[in-house]
Amino acid sequence: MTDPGRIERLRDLLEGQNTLGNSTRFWYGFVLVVAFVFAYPLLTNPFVLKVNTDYFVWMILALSLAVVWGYTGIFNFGQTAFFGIGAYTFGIVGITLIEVTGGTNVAILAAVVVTVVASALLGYFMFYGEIRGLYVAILTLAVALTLNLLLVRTTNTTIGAAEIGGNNGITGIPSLTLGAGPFSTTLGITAQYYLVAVLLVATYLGLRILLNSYYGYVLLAIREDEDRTRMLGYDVRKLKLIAFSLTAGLAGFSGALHAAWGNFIDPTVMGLTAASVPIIWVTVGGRNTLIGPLVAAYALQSISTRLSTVGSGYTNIFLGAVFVLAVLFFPDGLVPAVVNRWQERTGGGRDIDPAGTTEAET
Amino acid sequence: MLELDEVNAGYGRTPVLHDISMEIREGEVVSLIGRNGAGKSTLMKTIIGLLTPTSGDLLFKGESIVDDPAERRARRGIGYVPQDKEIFPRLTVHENLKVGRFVNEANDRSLFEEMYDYFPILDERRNQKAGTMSGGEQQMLAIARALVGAPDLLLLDEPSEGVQPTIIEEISDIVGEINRDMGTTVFFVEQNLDFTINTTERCYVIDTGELVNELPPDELRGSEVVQQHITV
Amino acid sequence: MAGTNRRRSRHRSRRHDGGRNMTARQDDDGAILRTDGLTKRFGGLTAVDDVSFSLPAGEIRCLIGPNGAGKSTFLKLVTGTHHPTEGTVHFDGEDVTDLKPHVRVRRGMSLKFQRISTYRELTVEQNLRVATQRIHDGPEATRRIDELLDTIGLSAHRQAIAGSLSHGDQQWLEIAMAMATDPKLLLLDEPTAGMTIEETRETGELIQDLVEEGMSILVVEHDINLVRQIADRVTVLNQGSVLMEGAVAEVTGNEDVKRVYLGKQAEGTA
Amino acid sequence: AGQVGSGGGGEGPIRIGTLYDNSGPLGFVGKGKDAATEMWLEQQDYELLGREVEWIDYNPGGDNTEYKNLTRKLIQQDDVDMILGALLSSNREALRPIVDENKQLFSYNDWYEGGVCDEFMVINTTLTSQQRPLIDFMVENFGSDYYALVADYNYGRVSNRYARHYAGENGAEPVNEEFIPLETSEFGSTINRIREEDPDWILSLLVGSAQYSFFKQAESSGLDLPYGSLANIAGTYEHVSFDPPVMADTYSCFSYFQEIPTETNREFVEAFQERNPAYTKEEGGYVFLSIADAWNAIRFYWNAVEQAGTVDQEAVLAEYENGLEMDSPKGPVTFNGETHHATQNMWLAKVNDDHSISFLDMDGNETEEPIAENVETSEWFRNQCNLVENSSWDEPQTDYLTPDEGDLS
Amino acid sequence: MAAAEAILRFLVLLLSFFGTLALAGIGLAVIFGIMGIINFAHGEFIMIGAYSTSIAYGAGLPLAGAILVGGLSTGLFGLVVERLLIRHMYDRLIDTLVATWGLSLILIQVVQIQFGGSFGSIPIPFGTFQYGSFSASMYKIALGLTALGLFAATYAVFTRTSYGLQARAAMQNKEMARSLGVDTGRIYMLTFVFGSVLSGIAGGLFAPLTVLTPTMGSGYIVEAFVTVIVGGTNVLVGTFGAALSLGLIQTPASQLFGTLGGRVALLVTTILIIRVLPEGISGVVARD
Ligand SMILES: Nc1ncnc2c1ncn2[C@@H]1O[C@H](COP(=O)(O)OP(=O)(O)OP(=O)(O)O)[C@@H](O)[C@H]1O
Ligand SMILES: Nc1ncnc2c1ncn2[C@@H]1O[C@H](COP(=O)(O)OP(=O)(O)OP(=O)(O)O)[C@@H](O)[C@H]1O
Ligand SMILES: CC(C)C[C@H](N)C(=O)O
Ligand SMILES: [Mg+2]
Ligand SMILES: [Mg+2]
Repeated sequence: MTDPGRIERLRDLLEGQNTLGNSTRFWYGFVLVVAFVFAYPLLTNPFVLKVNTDYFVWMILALSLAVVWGYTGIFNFGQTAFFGIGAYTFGIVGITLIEVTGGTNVAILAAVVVTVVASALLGYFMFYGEIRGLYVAILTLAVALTLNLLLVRTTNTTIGAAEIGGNNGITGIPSLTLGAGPFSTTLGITAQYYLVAVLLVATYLGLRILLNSYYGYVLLAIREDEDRTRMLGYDVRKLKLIAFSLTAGLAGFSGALHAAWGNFIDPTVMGLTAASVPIIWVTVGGRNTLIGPLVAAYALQSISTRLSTVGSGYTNIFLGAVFVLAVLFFPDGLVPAVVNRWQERTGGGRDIDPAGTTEAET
Repeated sequence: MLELDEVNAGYGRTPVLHDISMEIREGEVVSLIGRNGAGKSTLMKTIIGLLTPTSGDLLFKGESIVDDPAERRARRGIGYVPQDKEIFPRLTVHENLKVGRFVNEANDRSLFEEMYDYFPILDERRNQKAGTMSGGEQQMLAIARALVGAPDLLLLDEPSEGVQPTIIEEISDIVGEINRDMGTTVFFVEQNLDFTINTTERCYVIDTGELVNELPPDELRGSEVVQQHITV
Repeated sequence: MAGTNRRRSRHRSRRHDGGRNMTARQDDDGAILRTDGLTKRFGGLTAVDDVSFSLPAGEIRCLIGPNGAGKSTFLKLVTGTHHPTEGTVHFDGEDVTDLKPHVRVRRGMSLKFQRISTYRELTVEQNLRVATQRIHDGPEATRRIDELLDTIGLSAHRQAIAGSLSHGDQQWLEIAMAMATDPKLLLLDEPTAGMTIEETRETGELIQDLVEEGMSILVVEHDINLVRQIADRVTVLNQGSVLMEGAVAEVTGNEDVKRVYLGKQAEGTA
Repeated sequence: AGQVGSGGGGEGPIRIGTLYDNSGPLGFVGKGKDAATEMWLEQQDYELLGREVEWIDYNPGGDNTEYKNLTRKLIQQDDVDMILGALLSSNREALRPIVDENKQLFSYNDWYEGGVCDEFMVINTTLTSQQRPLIDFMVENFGSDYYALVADYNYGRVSNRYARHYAGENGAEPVNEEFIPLETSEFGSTINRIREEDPDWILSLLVGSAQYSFFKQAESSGLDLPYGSLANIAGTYEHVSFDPPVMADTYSCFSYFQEIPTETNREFVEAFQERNPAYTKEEGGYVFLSIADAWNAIRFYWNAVEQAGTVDQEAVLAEYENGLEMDSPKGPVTFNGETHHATQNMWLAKVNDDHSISFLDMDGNETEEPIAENVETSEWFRNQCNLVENSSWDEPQTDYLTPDEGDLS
Repeated sequence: MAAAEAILRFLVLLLSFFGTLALAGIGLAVIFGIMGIINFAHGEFIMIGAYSTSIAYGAGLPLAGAILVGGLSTGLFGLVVERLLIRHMYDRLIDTLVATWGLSLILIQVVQIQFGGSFGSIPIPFGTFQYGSFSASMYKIALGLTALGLFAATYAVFTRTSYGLQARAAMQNKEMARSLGVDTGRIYMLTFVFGSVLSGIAGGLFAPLTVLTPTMGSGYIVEAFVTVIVGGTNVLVGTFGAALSLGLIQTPASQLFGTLGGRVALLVTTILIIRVLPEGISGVVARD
């Protein structure tokens, strides 16, 4: 097949101290999981595929928060504001242009561009004003809540061809439609599933490369100590701004996918509850990893769907208990805990566990 | 006053101290030397109770204190000045001293003024936030804070670090004084040989987590033991 | 393992310039660093008071003075962490008074803090990589890290979490991080606090080597033996102002300096 | 019913799905609705057309994405014959595209601002346009200057538009319209402003428990004006949860109140409270509008299936469109096939000083009769929406129409 | 006369906005300030205070007594939560945030199951305050004054008592405080209970004004966070200052632009204050 050198070089890009999962065994597992994901449509019904597609979209959102918060230390409590901005932009542009261009490519692009610009403005305001820590959290949350308040009162407002619809949201958002004009195809449930799955895998791998590169180290350094990092000659404010806007763009991208998935978006995605959900994924999964938030997002979303089919009033008691127990017993996140236990049992592979990140502390 | 019996301790699963046994008698001034990472600070933390030994026993005034948490050991009469000073940055100088007195509220002899006499700079800056004091000023504050509690045993982790030479001499004098006047037993870690020689009666040498020797201070300089365990 | 035997490399640090031109542009008077009338007030307290100071390129200068004299504050003014109330800072022939810290660092100054401020949660290697990758990349960076680790004798602790190192080892790591940016001017705030005599002497040698390779160095120290070992000249700060400046012997012989600072240490033991 | 009406083959049980929130801010509404549904099903022994009825009861918890997922699951996995559910309009709008795409019959039955014109939706509840008698009554009896307090979201805003229009037809006008965000519970400045404007009466479109604090705060700052409410009492029983006289002098017009003095209603209330003691007065409960609407909704479906003799959805819908009629706790209700909404009686309730309820006629006299009988949806809506003529199972109309300013005249 | 009325109206409104923000924030401020823990179930602590006040009131206690009961039972509840949960998560800001979020979900649902959608209410006492054509709820004025009193008392506790000094020391450096004989475990427990009592009292004070529902806490939580964080590092002084300045903005804004205007103004002001004072309000008062 390919020469082993190339695989090694690829692994060098993907692996490093900054991400979990650097063993050959990990990659076998990874390939296995991906293979299963791709074979899944053969094994199940459209409903399950459809639901899973949305989980994948949420997982991309989880990744974006993992990078900006877990790795860079910017406690963005308003990541769903960007998710929402992406979704709304996609809805507005999509509805307006679908008749004209026949596709949603422009809408996706617009969603990303608008979120990046919006977040860059906010980021400039924050980071060049030396706002840090919890202040960033409250500020971003305030932005999300303000957007929510304003969107709720957009009854009978139209932008382009789209009715913004107040708290009822925008309905009739087009599904993902690739191509243009007469050559466009609207993706069916299965095609959408595959596309989103590919995007998810690509995002994950892409972020791994990023985190193990030059920038990954700087991001970590910023998380650990901004002033120190500045004294090593890095322009911390600029780097934070970049990290903030790029991950916001990723969140906006996932928002666009979500809007296309449900043909619908409403302001609740910018409310307090929605804003805390990604925080919970990242915390429960393991803040300093990518794989943790991924697993947690998938698990918690599917648990909550499953619970709602029980139809009883005990849903939130159970969900609440899951959160409490998870952080009580796995202080560094579920995934790092499992990995550590696993490594203890088997003695690890090529994995570079940062000398017991988890147990040496305190 | 203090007895250690085969104490083992470490961080997480990393053992640092191996079978440490030693004794400090009432009224003594004892020091501990060893190179970086030998385990000196770890030993201090184990005595005050910030680390729990994996095995072994600690006796203070004849009673076992291994199961006591740090705060109880402090209330039994152990004072501690850590290596990183660890002053409370957002409390004022005076408030820092007040915190140091909770251990011994029963003792009505207030030592505040004495401390202010020892360290006039603290007197001048009573209401400055401790975090904005200079490195050396913080060190003085940390020592004063431990002393206002009138401990029976004082643990000092590198008290001369970052302190100007004249004040090192003063600290050395103060240690002598409290030992003489208040009968305080002192156990300290120090790299500054002059300080050690001037101040102590006995000196333990630690290497790689093991106590390897015990010397009278005047043998320190040029001693072979020191050559072997301190210099590389 | 705690305190395993290790030897700091005697062949240390063949510098890698990363293509950077190391010949410092000097001021008219040949100074790499010059301050004029530098003053910093905190409320009513004048921590640094009208300090005009000049450091010729290639020199090791020690800055001594009583606790609270304003030494650390002076360094922070030089690096831009604090903005002066009055006065200017010239570095490498240019006025840098209004430049941000990171820009000054990029122009070639580097600081080791008095308070240890390694990245406590990251490994030793990650610490060094962050420090050096701005100058060196790829395999070059790894080589530089190896070298630095060798220099400070922490090769065996490459994967250790920095916060779990002993105090002294963290000091070494700090020094290595300051070196890792290949600065023209290295500012060290009490680099040997908490080190044994032997380690202090080694640090001194390291500093001397660095100067031979073209760096200029300003060291704040309380260890007068180290000062004797390395200093070309000494500046004494007292209550924010320069008390005197001169060769080591001159300074240690001065009665004022003895009185406010040195005490019996003036006789010397080295 | 991925394939049209596949559940109607006569094999296996009939499957009915409900999507009423059991948790979240409207959890109490959904629980009441589930209780009504369960009471009916038990009374029928879970049997319809001689077949077993399987009830699939999910809890979307107020989350619109969950509403979507569960609707899909009900249709695609559970293969239900009928779905009843959704509380807020936004819940309904979230799931409506899925219902339409899959041609799934769906009953929406919580009071709302009106406007759904959708082949697959059948609706039996009070619409704002049906509450018109309240506006007429208030203007006639109290005066033409009113102050509108409006919950700031679709229901409030659209309903307010109707109210303003009807008031205008009576020559009345709001002196101010204040849109209030949903979680607001602090009304000091609002009360000040009302006092400045000095209106004859207050139009309440306040929604959600936070906003109900208004009434208490108004009471304690000495504001003493009659309230005409389009959103309180029937659905949220403030006259039970507040001690008198906070709600005294509130006028509310709905198709249902627990106090409706008919035999059918008394029996219904008794039966319901016996099964569910939490809804008795002693427990601070009330058999509120949403419960009665859920009850009517499942009964409408039952009737339609029995008349169709099958659960085939197209056939069942045809029965709805034929104009089902039945007696109910509300009194007689008729299903209007063209609009897919119910035609029903409206009652005007006055909250007395002791918080008891009296029903009034247009002149303000006490009565045992509704204030208006057989009330249709608005004329404007009937002009827009004729699902019999303009829509069919295969070429359905699926709209949600909100009137703009001026549309109503 | 008219001017006097306008001023009075402004002041009374300010007092009630201030009172609401300050009361909503005070319990959170104590717990966050001393323990560095964000209690996301804070709103539900307020809710518990309101419910227990209402129960006590229903059992025949006078309102003041009932509010005290509300405070104490919330304190007791806080004690249980601290022992079972919080104790294991000191120094883990984010984890406590998630755990208390979970706790909040549980509490809302349990109360809903236990007491249903809404709960008996307490009439607003004290009647009406009248001046010229202006009238206001006496109780709201009392509420604002009580908030001032609670702040003064809490401030005194933290600056004048030895518990307060120990608590502040423990907050800044737990290990060192322990080494100096401060029983940090006990201090934390007391602090959490103290904060819970304050939240409970706040809930009790709010109870007559609002409708008691399981989700009522969510109406206070955002305000509480905003107030506390805008306050800055010196939490008590900061929260007080933040409540006052946010109230000062919200009062004219809601007067001029309506309630929504007031809320948007609150959030926007928050954003601006943080931008101008990245260390929060107390950064100006007590620089450190
Ligand atoms: N928090 C910690 N976690 C893990 N290992 C630690 C931790 N603190 C110290 N160690 C390790 O324990 C050993 C002893 O450290 P200690 O701080 O006691 O040394 P020391 O003798 O005081 O040295 P120094 O003179 O540099 O202060 C060192 O190898 C160090 O790496
Ligand atoms: N932010 C600040 N606010 C108020 N005073 C300050 C501040 N920073 C420093 N000071 C004061 O300025 C003086 C100089 O401090 P500096 O840290 O520069 O001293 P130093 O010479 O480095 O002393 P040391 O040798 O003890 O480290 C000290 O008295 C200190 O208390
Ligand atoms: C309070 C709600 C139950 C009201 C109504 N169903 C709406 O759509 O908003
Ligand atoms: Mg040490
Ligand atoms: Mg200094």
